[in-house]
Amino acid sequence: MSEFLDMSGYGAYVWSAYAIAIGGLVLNVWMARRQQRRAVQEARRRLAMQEQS
Amino acid sequence: MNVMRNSAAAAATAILQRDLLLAYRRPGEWLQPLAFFAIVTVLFPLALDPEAARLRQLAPAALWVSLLLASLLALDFLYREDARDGTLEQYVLSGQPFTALLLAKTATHWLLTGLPLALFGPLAAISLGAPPQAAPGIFVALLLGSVTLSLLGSIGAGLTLGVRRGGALLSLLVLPLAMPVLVFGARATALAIAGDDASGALYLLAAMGVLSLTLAPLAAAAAVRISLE
Amino acid sequence: MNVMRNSAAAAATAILQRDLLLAYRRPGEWLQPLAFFAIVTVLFPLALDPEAARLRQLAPAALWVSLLLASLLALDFLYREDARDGTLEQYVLSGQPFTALLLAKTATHWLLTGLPLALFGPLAAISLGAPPQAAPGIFVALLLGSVTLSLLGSIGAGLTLGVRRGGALLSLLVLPLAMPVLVFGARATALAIAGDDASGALYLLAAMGVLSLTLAPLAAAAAVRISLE
Amino acid sequence: MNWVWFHRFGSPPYFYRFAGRWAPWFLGIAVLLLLVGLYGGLVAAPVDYFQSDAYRIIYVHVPSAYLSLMTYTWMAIAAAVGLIWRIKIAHAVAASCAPAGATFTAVSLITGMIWGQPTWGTYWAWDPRIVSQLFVLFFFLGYIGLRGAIEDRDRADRASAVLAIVGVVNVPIVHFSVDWWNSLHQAPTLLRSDGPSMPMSMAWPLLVMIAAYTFYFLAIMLMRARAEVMRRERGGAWLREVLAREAT
Amino acid sequence: MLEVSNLHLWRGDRHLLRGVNFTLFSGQVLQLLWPNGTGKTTLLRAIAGFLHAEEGELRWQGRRIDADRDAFHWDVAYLGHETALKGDLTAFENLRYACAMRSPVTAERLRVTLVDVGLAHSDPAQPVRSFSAGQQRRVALARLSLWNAKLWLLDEPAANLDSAGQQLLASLLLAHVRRGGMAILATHHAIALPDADCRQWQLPQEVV
Amino acid sequence: MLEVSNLHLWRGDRHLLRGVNFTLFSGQVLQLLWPNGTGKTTLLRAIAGFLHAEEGELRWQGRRIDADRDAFHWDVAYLGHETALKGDLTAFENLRYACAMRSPVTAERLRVTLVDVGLAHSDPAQPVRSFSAGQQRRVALARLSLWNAKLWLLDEPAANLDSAGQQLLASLLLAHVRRGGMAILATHHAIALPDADCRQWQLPQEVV
Ligand code: HEM
Ligand SMILES: Nc1ncnc2c1ncn2[C@@H]1O[C@H](COP(=O)(O)OP(=O)(O)OP(=O)(O)O)[C@@H](O)[C@H]1O
Ligand SMILES: Nc1ncnc2c1ncn2[C@@H]1O[C@H](COP(=O)(O)OP(=O)(O)OP(=O)(O)O)[C@@H](O)[C@H]1O
Ligand SMILES: [Mg+2]
Ligand SMILES: [Mg+2]
Repeated sequence: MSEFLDMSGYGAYVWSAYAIAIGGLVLNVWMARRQQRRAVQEARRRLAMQEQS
Repeated sequence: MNVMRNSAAAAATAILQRDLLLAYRRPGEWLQPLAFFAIVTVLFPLALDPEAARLRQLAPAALWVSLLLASLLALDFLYREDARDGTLEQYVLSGQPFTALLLAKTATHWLLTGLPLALFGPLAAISLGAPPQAAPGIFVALLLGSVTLSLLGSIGAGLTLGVRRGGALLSLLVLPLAMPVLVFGARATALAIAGDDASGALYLLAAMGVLSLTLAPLAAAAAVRISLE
Repeated sequence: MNVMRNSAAAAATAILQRDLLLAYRRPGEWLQPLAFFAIVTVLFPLALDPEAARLRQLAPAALWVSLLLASLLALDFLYREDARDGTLEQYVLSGQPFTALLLAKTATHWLLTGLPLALFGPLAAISLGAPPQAAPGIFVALLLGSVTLSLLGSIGAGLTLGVRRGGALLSLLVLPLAMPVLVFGARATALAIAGDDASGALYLLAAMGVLSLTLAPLAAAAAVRISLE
Repeated sequence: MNWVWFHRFGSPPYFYRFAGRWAPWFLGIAVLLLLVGLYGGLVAAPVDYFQSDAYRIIYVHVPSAYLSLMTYTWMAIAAAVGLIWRIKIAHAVAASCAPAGATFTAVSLITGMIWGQPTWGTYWAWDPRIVSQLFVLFFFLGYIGLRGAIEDRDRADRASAVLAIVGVVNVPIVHFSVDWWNSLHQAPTLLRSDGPSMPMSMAWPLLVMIAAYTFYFLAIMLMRARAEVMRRERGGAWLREVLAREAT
Repeated sequence: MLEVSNLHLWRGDRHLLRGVNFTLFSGQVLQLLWPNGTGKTTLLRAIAGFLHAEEGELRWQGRRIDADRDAFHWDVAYLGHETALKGDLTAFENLRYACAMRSPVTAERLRVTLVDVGLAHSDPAQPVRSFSAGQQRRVALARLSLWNAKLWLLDEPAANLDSAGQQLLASLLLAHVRRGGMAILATHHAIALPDADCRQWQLPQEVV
Repeated sequence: MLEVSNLHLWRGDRHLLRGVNFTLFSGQVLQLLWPNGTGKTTLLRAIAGFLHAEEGELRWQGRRIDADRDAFHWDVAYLGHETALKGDLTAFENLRYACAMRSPVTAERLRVTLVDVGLAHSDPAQPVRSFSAGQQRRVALARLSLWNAKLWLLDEPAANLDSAGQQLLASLLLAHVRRGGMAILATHHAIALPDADCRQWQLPQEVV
């Protein structure tokens, strides 16, 4: 296992690259969901405003 | 009400003339890029130890970077004033092809920025240690490169028109497009300074100029039209 | 109608706050200097063959040229918008000391231009091959130099406001005033990169900063006042 | 030619429902493929003779690099469709490509930098491929910035569409930069006319990873486009209906 | 003939105009007297083609205006809150370049027109920037009358004009209408146009 | 009390105003109804201190205004052709910063004033840039009424205002006068101010 983590001495490079890649993937999912939530909120506000006027 | 209609060429010429007249009345605006260019080329030798050989190697980079920055500096004004005082709307309503009218404005920009810089550039290069024989090559390279930069810039200026103080955005948008011009322009200049044959790079610059001359005005016109909405 | 009157400091703070809020609403504005830094540092290596040693020698000139350009670009906007929409007249009529109010505007300009540049400058220098130990020296040099450039710029901006024909040309006279700042700034940076003691040049920069801090606001206020006539 | 599907996609309610239905599936497929690809890349693939284990970075670097260019292309196509036919959905799709594209580009840059240290001995070099990829990042940021800077949504859509179309010239520049300028960077090993020059045992995890990234991109794009479509809707019965359902 | 049918216009998230309908024939004037912020400027700009209307239709001489915009624009003159004058040019130069964009006009005619709008006595070399607000408006009116457009779209044309200037505006409008032109004005003080076919529209909800 | 005596003003080479004389007392309003280009804006700007008068004298509360400009300016509010609003800020923010330059005002008072000038229904986050011309004028009027200045100098204050807006302006002026304020307006449509001490000045040559 530690040999696997070591990656013949390149562990730091390989794992940081993978971490950044996976991090990027997760970040995008999170941002997309947040955007959806915001769009819903915004749409609610807009409808409320229209009903008001 | 059947009146003669002026041709698109006449309308574009009128805009060109008017803008040149305005520039003549307000010299500060177009002198600024020139002054900036001059300062940069003076600054380089000052900021470095003046060793002729090294300076000469830096000359292409210094020239092209300051050319790009100087035209960016002037681009911000390209359509802005016309947009503010409502003239741009009148262009649209003139019933003349919008692309032609905007091309006239880009031509003014080039006449006031690109051309003087191309004329002044060889001088600056020589002051940076380039041999006088390199002057024609440098001149042609700057001439061709500045045409492309003005045209590319006109797209960016059109896109950032609706944006208050779009300067940063403008440079962010134009820069990636301008990269090939810069690379080949600097290469042509370096070759000219070294006394080698620069015609390959110059042909490439000319090709980029022609390409942007055919496509950029369309994109610029579309961008400006959108900004008027 | 006896109402409490806000102090000059409160009024100046309000202007500062408002301008920062405006900048926040228009992020293009404060991103501009950073964009220029990025551009210049990216462009220089592109225009040259990438040889680290030569790049490092270029770093001082590249940094200071882009600092100057960023200040110039922002300079143009310093009072122009306020002049156009009549806010400048309201400053005069507020009964508050005009110099203090204009100084607040110059401070905003510096906060949005000089400070970010001073913060990012060392990073740019390192990407051009400067050693990380040079960072503090570069930072201080940029910080001091940018204060002076902002203050000098405020005079130029005041002068360009004038509608009269000479006004714009006068601003070109301010540009050369910036030369000493650039020269000593670049020297300080070069020394810092070489690992030498840069304190002499830094003291000079500081002295120029103090001098312009005492004189420039007065000159700028006078210039702006004249433009309102 | 049957244009019905075209118009159906042009209708916000249909698109909203379609995207809502398919995005989770695409995301699921992407995760599965990703797990397979990661296993293949990190465990199954043999050690490279020259680069030892450092080469395994390829399994994240190359998919993100490809996808960054692919995203850009799709964005430009969607923008062109939106600009020419004034289809709002197309603009929504274009807008949804940019953030994902920017992340792909940033990841490819960073992983490339990390990979550069063991192979070229430096994190950063002023190399045409690297710089042109950096400009792609600038372009994505510029696109997002332009969108943010224009308040009116319709105008922002159309202005950024022009930008996306103009900027598409970057894609060939990045792709061919290795051939046009002599570069430090790897010449094509996978995408070349005479087939991949890589042993199959190393190539299959890469292909799986590229597939995973593609599905992932589709999922993100649909999720975002859904929100963008809702933002563009000014009222109307279906929006009310959708909002009522979202509450639960 | 200008036909506006079922035009809906939005500003941001506000549904400002909900179905505007009217037809304007040759020789007619329509005055919009709506209150502040109800969409006069928006409507004029939409007709001029600066705003895209998602719903509704605009027809000029029976054809949709987006079918041939350049032909429509050649028939239209728009005068907005901004005068579209260059402050660094003289009144004469402003007119000359503005006309060069459309149709050829002799220098003599330009000079006569400047006299007609009451700018005879000013220094011919004076840049427009130093004109008073009303004088600038008059230059813009001179340009309008030189353009020979069939449809005038005027947004608060009487702003800054003194009473003589308002009479001048009225007489320009009358002459325009007599030649078969048509005009839509947004204004807060109705302009009296005796003997002209002139409708006043008080509120956007009204039907004209 | 404002005393203007024998004021001569030049623009470029033109001797525009040849000896203006008048005195304005607390509670008085002076309406300048001069024709276009005769120097209304010039006069107002000279009184505000933007223009230097080579001949003549301006006195405020008995003292020459150049003796203590800052004190005089504290008493003056000027509203010109430009509204001095920042397009990127909301109406509320515009008022807040404009007041911070003079005297402290509570947020509540700002909100009430905005309602008073008829801007209650707009979206509070809407930037002033997207306001209609008349709405922008109303924000400027709100600011004027918050400043507590004794002397109002208004250059065409009724521009862009609909009839409700013009009534609003009149009522603001009346309230100002009742508090002992004074005002000089340049306008082309005289504003009716019943029960106020209001003079109308038709031509610059006239003596008021
Ligand atoms: C910051 C540094 C780097 C950047 C910005 C970068 C960028 C890119 C891009 C944009 C592509 C896709 C090109 C295309 O689709 O045509 C790519 C592909 C690739 N990169 Fe990099 N790269 C970097 C460093 C590296 C390093 C250090 C290596 C390994 C020595 C490497 C190996 C590869 C390989 C093998 C491919 C696939 C080529 C193909 O099959 O077409 N890259 N890179
Ligand atoms: N982005 C936006 N969001 C919300 N409302 C907006 C937006 N842009 C404009 N508006 C509103 O749309 C209306 C624009 O009206 P318009 O300028 O056409 O009015 P107008 O009739 O010309 O008024 P005026 O008489 O004041 O000139 C205003 O009420 C304005 O507040
Ligand atoms: N530099 C100059 N040279 C000559 N005349 C000038 C110059 N600057 C201004 N003027 C003239 O001075 C006058 C300025 O008048 P001002 O702006 O005060 O008029 P106004 O009464 O406010 O008119 P309006 O009703 O049009 O606003 C104008 O007639 C203008 O042409
Ligand atoms: Mg309006
Ligand atoms: Mg006036």
